[in-house]
Amino acid sequence: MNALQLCLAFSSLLFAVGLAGALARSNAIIVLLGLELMLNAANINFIAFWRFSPSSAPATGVIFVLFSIAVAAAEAAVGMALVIAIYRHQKTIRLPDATDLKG
Amino acid sequence: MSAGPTDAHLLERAPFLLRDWLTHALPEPLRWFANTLIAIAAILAIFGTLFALLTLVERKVLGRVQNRPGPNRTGWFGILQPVADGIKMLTKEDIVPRAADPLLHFLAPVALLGFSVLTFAVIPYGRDLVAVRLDAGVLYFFAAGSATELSIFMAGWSSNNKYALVAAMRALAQLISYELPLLLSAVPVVLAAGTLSAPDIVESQGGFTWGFVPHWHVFTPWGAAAFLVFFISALSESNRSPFDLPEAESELIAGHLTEYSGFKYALFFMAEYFGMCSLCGMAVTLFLGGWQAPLAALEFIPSYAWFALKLCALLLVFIWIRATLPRLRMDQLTRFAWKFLVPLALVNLAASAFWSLSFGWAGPMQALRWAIGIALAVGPFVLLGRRLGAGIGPRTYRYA
Amino acid sequence: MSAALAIVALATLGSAAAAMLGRSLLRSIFMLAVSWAGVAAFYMWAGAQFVAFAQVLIYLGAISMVALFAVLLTRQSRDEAPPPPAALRRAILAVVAAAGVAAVLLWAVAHSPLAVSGSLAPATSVRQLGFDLMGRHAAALLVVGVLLTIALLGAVVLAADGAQERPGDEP
Amino acid sequence: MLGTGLLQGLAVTARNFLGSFYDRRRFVTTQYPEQRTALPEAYRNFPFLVCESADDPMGTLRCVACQICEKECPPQCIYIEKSKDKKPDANGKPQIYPAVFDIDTAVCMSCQICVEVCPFDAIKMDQVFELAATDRFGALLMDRHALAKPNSYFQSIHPTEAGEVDSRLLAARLAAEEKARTAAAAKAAPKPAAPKPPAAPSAEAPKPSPPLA
Repeated sequence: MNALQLCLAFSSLLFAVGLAGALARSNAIIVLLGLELMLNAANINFIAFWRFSPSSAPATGVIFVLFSIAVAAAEAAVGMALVIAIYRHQKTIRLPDATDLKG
Repeated sequence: MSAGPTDAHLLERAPFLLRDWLTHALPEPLRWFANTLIAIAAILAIFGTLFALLTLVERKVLGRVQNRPGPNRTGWFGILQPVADGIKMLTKEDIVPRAADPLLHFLAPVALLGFSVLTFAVIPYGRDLVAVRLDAGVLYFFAAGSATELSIFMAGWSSNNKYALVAAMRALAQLISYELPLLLSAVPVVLAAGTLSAPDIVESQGGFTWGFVPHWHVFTPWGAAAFLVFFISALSESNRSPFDLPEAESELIAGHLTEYSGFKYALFFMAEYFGMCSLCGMAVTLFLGGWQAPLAALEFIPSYAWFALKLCALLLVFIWIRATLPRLRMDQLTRFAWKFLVPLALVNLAASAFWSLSFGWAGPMQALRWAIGIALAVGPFVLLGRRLGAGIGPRTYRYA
Repeated sequence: MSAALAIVALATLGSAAAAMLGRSLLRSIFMLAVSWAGVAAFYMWAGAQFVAFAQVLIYLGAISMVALFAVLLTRQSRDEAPPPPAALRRAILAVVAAAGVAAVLLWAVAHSPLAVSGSLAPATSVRQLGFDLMGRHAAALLVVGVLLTIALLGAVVLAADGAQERPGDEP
Repeated sequence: MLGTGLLQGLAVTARNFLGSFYDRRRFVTTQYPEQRTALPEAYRNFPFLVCESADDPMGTLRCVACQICEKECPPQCIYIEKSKDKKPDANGKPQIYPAVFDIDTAVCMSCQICVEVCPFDAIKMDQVFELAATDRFGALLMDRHALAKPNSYFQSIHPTEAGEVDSRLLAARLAAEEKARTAAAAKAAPKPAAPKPPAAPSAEAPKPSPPLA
C-alpha cells in the first residue's frame, strides 16, 4: 500500500463515518454535519490525487477543493436555516417527526 | 527562521547573533530544531513580559485619565503589581462547578491561549525576524484567530451557567460580525502588495516619497479607511471596550468567565491580551509599515525597535479608547458591524482597486488620482455615517 | 511521513466517530470541530497550506459556529431522547450500509492500479493559485460567488422570523 | 460627521491624562496612611470621656455616672455601673464615679445625643475613624480606660467648642467661689464658729465644686 492508497483509505473511512451518522441519527443538525464530513472526505481525495498523481495539472485539485469548501459553506448556511425554519413550524428538529408537508 | 541579514549592522543582527552563539555547537538537524525552539521561547517570553507590563500600564493610564495615580504600592511605582497579581491568581482555589462539563471547562482556556499564541507565528517582528515564513501568512493569522471563537463558546457552554451561556452567544455573534470587516479591510492591502505573506507585505511598504513620506499603506486614502475599519474590528475581536459585551460585568457578571477562577481565569486574561497584541501587530504589519523606519535618516535604529514602538503605540491607543468610551448595546454593536463597517470595507475594496489601476497616472493626473481616492474613502464614510446616525440627535440630559 | 498521516487520520476518524455516536449535541459539534481540524492537518501534511487555512477559517470559524447557533436556537433538542426500537433498527441498518460502502471503497482502493509518481506535485504558491483562480477558473469563481450570495440571502430569508421589527427599537 | 463626538471624548481623556502630571489641583489623591488630610473641625464621630489630666485619667474623669446618657442613647450602646464609694473629683469634692463605662462602637451611630444631654460636659464627640480591629467583639467594645481622653486633646480637636466649655466651667467655678465667699462672710459675721456646709454650692452649680480653700 502506498501513500496515495493510505490517503484514499482514510477518506473512505471518513466518508463511511459521515454516511453512518447521516443515516443513523434522527437529529437534523447531526445529519447535516454528517453530510459535511462526507464532503470533507471527498476533498481529501482531491488533495490526495493532486499530490500523488503522476500527471497533475498545476493546482487543479487545490482549486477544486477551494470551490468545494465554498459550496460546503453555502450548503451549511442554507441547511441550518432550514433546520431553524422547520423548528419554528414543528417545534422539533427530529427528522422522523417532520412528516407534514404543510407547516 | 531564516539565517538573518548579513549586510546589516551589528544591532540589527543582534537577535540572530545571539541565537547562533547559543546553537552553533549543535549538529545540523538538531540545530534547526533548537533554533525553532529559541524562536518560540523568545516570542513567549517577550509577549509574556509585555502582557504583565501591559496590565500594569493599563491600570496606570486608566488611573491617570481618572486623575488618580493607579497601583503604586508594590515596588517602585507599582512595578511589582503584575507579580503580586500572578501570585494571587496562582494561589486561588480552582473551582469547577458540579454541573459543568469538566473536560470542556478545562480545555476552553487552554485552547483559547493556544490559538492566540499561534497567531504570533507569522508576524514579522523585524527584518527577517519572523518565526514561520508562510506563503499564506495573513490567511493563517485569520484562521488561527477565528478558531478562538470556538473556545470562548466552549467556556460559556461548559460552565453550565445561564450568564456564561448568554455571554458566549453574545461573544459568538460579535466575533462573527466583526470577523468580516476585519478580513475585508485586510484584503485591500493584499491587493496592493500582491502577496499574502506578512514579511513581503512589510517589504512592499519600504521606500519614501520626497525622502520623508514613507510608503506605508496608512498614508493612502484607501489605506487610512481600511486601517480605521481594521482597528475598530480589532477592538471588537479582542473584546475590548467599547465592545466588551461578552464580559459586560453590569449585565452578565463576568460573561463567559463567570465560573472560572484562579489560574484558568488568568489564562483567559492572558489570551485576551495576547489576542490584543497579535491584532495590533497585524495592524502594524498591514498598515503601519511593520518594522520600517518612518524616516530614512532613522534607519540606524534596529527594525525590531521600530516594530515594538509602533506596537506599543497602538496598544496605548487601545487603552486610551477603553478609558474614554462607554459600552455599546448588543443591537448597536451588530448594526454597526453589518450596516457600517462591512459596506465601508466593501466600498474600500473598490477604492483600493482604483488606486492599483491608476498606478501609472502622473503629473496633474496624480492630483486627480488623490482626489478620486479621497472621495472614494471619505464619501462612503460620511454617507453611511449619516445613515447610521439618522434619527439620533445630540442627547440632552435633563438632570445633568 | 506515513506515521504523521496515520496519527492525523486516527485523530480525525476517532473524533468523527465520537461525534456521530455522542448523545450530547454540543459535544458532538466540538468533536466534529476537532475532526475538521484533523482534515486541515491532513491538507498541511499534503502540502496544500492555503487549503488548510481555508478549511480552518471556514469549517472551524464559520460552519461550526453556524451549527452551534442552530443548536442553541432549537433548544429542546439539546440532548436526544434515548432511541426507540425503530431508531435503533435504523441505526443498525445505517451502520451496516456504511460498513458496506466502506468495504467496497477500501476494496477498490486496494485493488486498483494506482500509480504514484516518483516526484510529488510541486507545492503551489499562493500567487500561482491566485492567477489560476482569476485566469483559467474565473468563470467558476464568479459562479461560486453568485452561489454564495444567493445561499446567504436564501438562508436569511428562511431563518428570518415573520414578526416585524418593533419600531421603538432603534438606538 | 460621524466620529467627531468620539474624538471630543478622546480629547477630554487625553487632557485629563496629561493634566494629572502637572496640575496638582487635578491630581487630588492623597497617599492615605502616610499622608493625611486635616479633618475639618466640625467632623465628629464616636464619643469619648473627658478627663482633666492626662497623668491620672481615671481619677479626673468629669463623669459622675448620672446615667442620663445611658438612658438617652438610641441604640443603647452605653453601659454604666455606678461606683459604691465616692472619690474626690478634679476639684477634690467626693463624687460617685463610673466603675464601668463601656461604649460598644460597633453599635454606636455617632448621633451625639449623649453629648447633648450630659449636664457635666463629661462626654464629647471624638474624631477617630481608624477603629478597625481583628476581633469584632472585644476590640470594638471600648471601656472607660480606652474612652478617657484629656481635656487638652479635646481642645486640640474641637478648639471652638472646647473654649466655650472651658470658659463656661471657669465662669461657673468663679461664680461658685464668689458665692461661697459671700456665704462664708455672711456666716462669719453672725456666727463665726459655724462650719461651712459643703452640699449647698454643689447643688446649685452641679459641675464645678467649690474651691478647696
